[in-house]
Amino acid sequence: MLMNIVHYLISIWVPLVCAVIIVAVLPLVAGYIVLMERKVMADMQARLGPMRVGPHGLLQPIADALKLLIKEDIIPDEADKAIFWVAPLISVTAGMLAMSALAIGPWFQIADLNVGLLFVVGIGALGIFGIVLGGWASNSHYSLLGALRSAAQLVSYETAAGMAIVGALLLAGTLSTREIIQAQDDYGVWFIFAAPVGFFIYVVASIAETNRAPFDLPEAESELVAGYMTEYSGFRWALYFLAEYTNMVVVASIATTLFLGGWLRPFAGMPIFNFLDFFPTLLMLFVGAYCFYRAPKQPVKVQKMFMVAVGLGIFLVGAILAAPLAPSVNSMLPGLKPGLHGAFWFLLKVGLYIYLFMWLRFTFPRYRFDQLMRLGWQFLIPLSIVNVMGIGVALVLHRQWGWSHWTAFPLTTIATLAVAGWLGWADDKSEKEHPMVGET
Amino acid sequence: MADERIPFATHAESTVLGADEIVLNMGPQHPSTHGVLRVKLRLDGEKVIGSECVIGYLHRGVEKIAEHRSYQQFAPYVDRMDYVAAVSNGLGYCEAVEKLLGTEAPLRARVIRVILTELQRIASHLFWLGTHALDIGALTPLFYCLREREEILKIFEKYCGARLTTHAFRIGGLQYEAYDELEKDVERFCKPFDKRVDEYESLLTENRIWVGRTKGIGVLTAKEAIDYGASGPVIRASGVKWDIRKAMPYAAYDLYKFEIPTGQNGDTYDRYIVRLEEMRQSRLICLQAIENIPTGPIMGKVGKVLKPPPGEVYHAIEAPKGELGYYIVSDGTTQPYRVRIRPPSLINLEAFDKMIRGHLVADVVAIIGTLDIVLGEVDR
Amino acid sequence: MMLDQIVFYFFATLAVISAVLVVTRRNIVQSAIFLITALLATAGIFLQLHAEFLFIVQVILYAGGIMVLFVFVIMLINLDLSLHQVQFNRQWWLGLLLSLVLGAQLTVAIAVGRSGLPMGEPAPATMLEPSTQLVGKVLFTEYMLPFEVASILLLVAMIGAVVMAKKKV
Amino acid sequence: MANDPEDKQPPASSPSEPPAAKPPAAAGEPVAKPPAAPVAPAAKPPAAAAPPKPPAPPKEGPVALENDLVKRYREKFGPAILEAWVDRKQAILVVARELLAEVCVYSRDDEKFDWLSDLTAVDWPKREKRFDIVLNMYSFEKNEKLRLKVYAGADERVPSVQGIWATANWMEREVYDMFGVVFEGHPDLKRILLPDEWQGYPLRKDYDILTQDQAWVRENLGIESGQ
Repeated sequence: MLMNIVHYLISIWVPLVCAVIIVAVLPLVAGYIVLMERKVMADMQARLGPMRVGPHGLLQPIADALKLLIKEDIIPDEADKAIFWVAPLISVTAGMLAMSALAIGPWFQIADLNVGLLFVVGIGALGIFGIVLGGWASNSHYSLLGALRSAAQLVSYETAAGMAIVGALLLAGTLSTREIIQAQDDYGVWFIFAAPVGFFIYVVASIAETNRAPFDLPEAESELVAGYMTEYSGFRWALYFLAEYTNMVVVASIATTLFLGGWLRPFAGMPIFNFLDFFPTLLMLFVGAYCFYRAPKQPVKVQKMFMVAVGLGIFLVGAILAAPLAPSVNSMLPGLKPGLHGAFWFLLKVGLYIYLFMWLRFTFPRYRFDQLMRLGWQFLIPLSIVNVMGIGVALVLHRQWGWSHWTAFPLTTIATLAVAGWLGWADDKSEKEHPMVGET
Repeated sequence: MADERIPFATHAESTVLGADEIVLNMGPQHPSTHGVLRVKLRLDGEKVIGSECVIGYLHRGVEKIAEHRSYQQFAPYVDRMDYVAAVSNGLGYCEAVEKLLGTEAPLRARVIRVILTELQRIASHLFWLGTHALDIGALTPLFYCLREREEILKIFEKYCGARLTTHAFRIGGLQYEAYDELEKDVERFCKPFDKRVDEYESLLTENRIWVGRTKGIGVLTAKEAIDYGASGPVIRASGVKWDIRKAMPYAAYDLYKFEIPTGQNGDTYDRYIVRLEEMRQSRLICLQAIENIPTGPIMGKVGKVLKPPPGEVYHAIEAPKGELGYYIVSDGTTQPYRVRIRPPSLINLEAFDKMIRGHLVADVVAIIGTLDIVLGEVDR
Repeated sequence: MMLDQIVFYFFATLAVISAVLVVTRRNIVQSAIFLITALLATAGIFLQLHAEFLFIVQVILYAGGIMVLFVFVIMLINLDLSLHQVQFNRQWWLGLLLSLVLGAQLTVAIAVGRSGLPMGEPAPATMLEPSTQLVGKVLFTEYMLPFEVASILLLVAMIGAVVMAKKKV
Repeated sequence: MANDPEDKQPPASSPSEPPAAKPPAAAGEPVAKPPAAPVAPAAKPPAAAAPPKPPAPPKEGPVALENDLVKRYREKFGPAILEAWVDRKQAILVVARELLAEVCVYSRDDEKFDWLSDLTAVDWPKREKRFDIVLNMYSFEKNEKLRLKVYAGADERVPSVQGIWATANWMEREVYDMFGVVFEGHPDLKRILLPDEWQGYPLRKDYDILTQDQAWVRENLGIESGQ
């Protein structure tokens, strides 16, 4: 009797609770990603970044959110009001819906769909409507141009991302996120090492898909002022911004699940690396200590206390992460360790992936639209197809002909890289013969 | 139901795709037009078919004011034209009036003038590099460049109290004696500056995206550059080896050794390389100059009231943007009869329409950046 | 089971309403949006029947692929011209008559044929096991030939489109 | 240094004659002034100190700049070269208005002055031919500068050199904008700095510094320009 009630509860309520958490926490997480981005950008540009709101700018996201809520929400008069209102909603819902199939930790997953990854990619694709309709509804040249560009860019890079995912799915053999990570656990090696070219293509395609860094053409500040977001202001603009950062988290989680072994601890299988289990608590202790070190240096008394509070909070999280390590606790709640540590590792990998996004954003100038499309169609998509074939061949070699892991996969990776080199060279040669730009 | 059936709208100019030709207005208020320049772009889809520059939003009538001011009074106005390189504007004007008077500044003054003008050239090029890279999307170089530029502005501030519109020179020489640690400050700036320029190069020069966005963009052949009267880095990038500091040395430039960097095919990438190299050369000039700043008076024998004999003179110097010329006509009174200022930014901008034909909107922004125009000088 | 009923009727009505709205809207972009909602509603019904693969194919194919093309084309061609031209011509009553006749035929066919049609008992929704692997296996084993023919057909279509576009640009 | 009245007069007093008097070097000094001018005595540079003599009789300035450059021009164009003199070591040629285009083509092709650095105008309201159109050009090969001048009346049309040097396009538009000099053969001669409907030409001497086109300002900016 007790069990089926628990079963019933789990089947109905846990997904609901997870969904609520995601919808509530994501805007906050997006806000803090923005803060992290501004701090990292500042650090790379020999300056400090936001320091004024709260100690080290920690309250900046809350201030931003408040500002955006209060700011006036202008709708251009001839704009198509209904579509103008709906467009940002489509983008945000697409982003958040895509989070549902992803598993933050072994416990924390809204719905383990059989078509998990396909669902995430498919729903993510709906985000295009939000951008395209937004550009169309604001009824101005700049927004229209931005909307057209982003539609073309998203459609073409989705193909490349899709094929890169197919490459990894061949290895996993299943679409459900939980089973993919299980497959990586069984293999003992993450798919990034088995299909590195696939990972590289996915990184590039995912940057293009979230309109970021070298590919942020649609809202290229200098030419189209702000692309499709030009006419939006106040909270509606914040929705678009939230959609972009949600997409970034979604894309990072897909990459983590597929290539970086989801919630698996690095070297999960090997016992000699068990000391890595202490890494989460150590990291938390270090960050907490840093907060305490910085606390007295804050100018205002309130900020001092706030810094101390933050330090305590991080220590608390460290303690929670340490709990499953204690043998006594472990015996009582066996599931605690994978749940907590799994979530930590997953979020750590997602964070590093997003840091990679930021890093690229601050070092690279922006691609021109035709270069972007040429890179997409003439380099990435053919390469991803070749990559899928390569992995297929490797699998056949491994399974049918009994070649060992270490020979089959590196061989095909090298073959794929050779093709990539040839494609790049052919691409440069064709660019020289008849450049896209020149006298018409 | 109003049955108003209208004939299919006549297209102004049906283009390749048949879609209407869009006239995109990069208005005076635009993040990347380096001031109040308005460009009416005629686009076919993304490609630029033609353009028309509308200028004059910052026109203050400097030349009219000159006719109602005495020679010394007009000197500060000159700083407000190309506000990014005020020191070299001042140098041009003071030397032109000295030529009109037939006198010359003493050697010590001329050497200090060269040092400050070369520092100003580095500062102007740094400002250009930062904003140009920002227009093309690289966010980081801007802050590195401004960090260095800050050092130079500190030196100006120590010397004459102002950072931007310095009015550092007077007709006939200098107003202020060089402050004692001028040599040390300039040396502290110039010594590591070479490595700083390597930092910018490491960020941009081999960067595939940067090369992709600048090579072959906005090409100006040598013949076209001469025909369009381009000057400064724009003409040197097209392969014309000509620098007024070498061709017709003024101030104390003939005392120092430096090369003139030139490019081959006159595209945005070459102009970028030429300006980077010019920064290195200016650093060399500064280092040579501060080794021995000659002693002696800093002000020539020029009276309080300047009444140059009637006549006219055209004196041109190598400003960071190009040849900055002053054509001054005097009628013997204390006020110039006519002052005509040849604005290098305006003349370089003339080649803009030819350079952007066939390019995309993203390149228009890059080409405006590479011409290094300042609207204060374009509109006067 | 109550929950299933509610969800089904919600999606069904949503699909029907948006389908009607697609036809009646004057602004073409709005009708495109309603078409998308209609497609997503049918996808919802697939999901509700645990046919996850069909659900995601419907979403990706129709909403993510074809409709993006529709919206893209709508944007490219200059729309405010067609708004001025008269949308409705005068033969709408002929259209109404025809649709009534069609409706009548359909109802008669269902009423008469109910006994004759080999409709088995509808399988209970929960019993179906995950369908993706099944679809995959069947597609590449039993129905190999039609799969190849279809893919060649698509290839020909794509190449045709490229050739036609090439002439234009 | 008393404000020498006679000094004031010459430009105004010789309306009929070409303003040969205006060039100060009329004092007949030898052409090549010592390059490193000796430190000029207090406030009275010797070279040009001598008050210009009454308008010099001969047509071209006494400092007949007779180097080979001017000779070649004379052979080519004869009477069209009205004057030639040196002012502050810079060669100046005055050319007849009608033949400006031919002289410029000759200067660019044969004399290798391939770079037009500047084209501007000076307004002498008292003179009969009111405007000086001044062209400064530079030769890369010979590393030399030359200044061509043309005298144009208030409503005379000056041939455009835009065909010879493309750079002249905007400079001529600016001279038209500021002085009202119409250039014959200019592709789109319209105002470059001021708004198109602006009335009046600001850089003319009779256009006072305080005047504004009241109508345009009131209509476009909607303010009573409280000057």
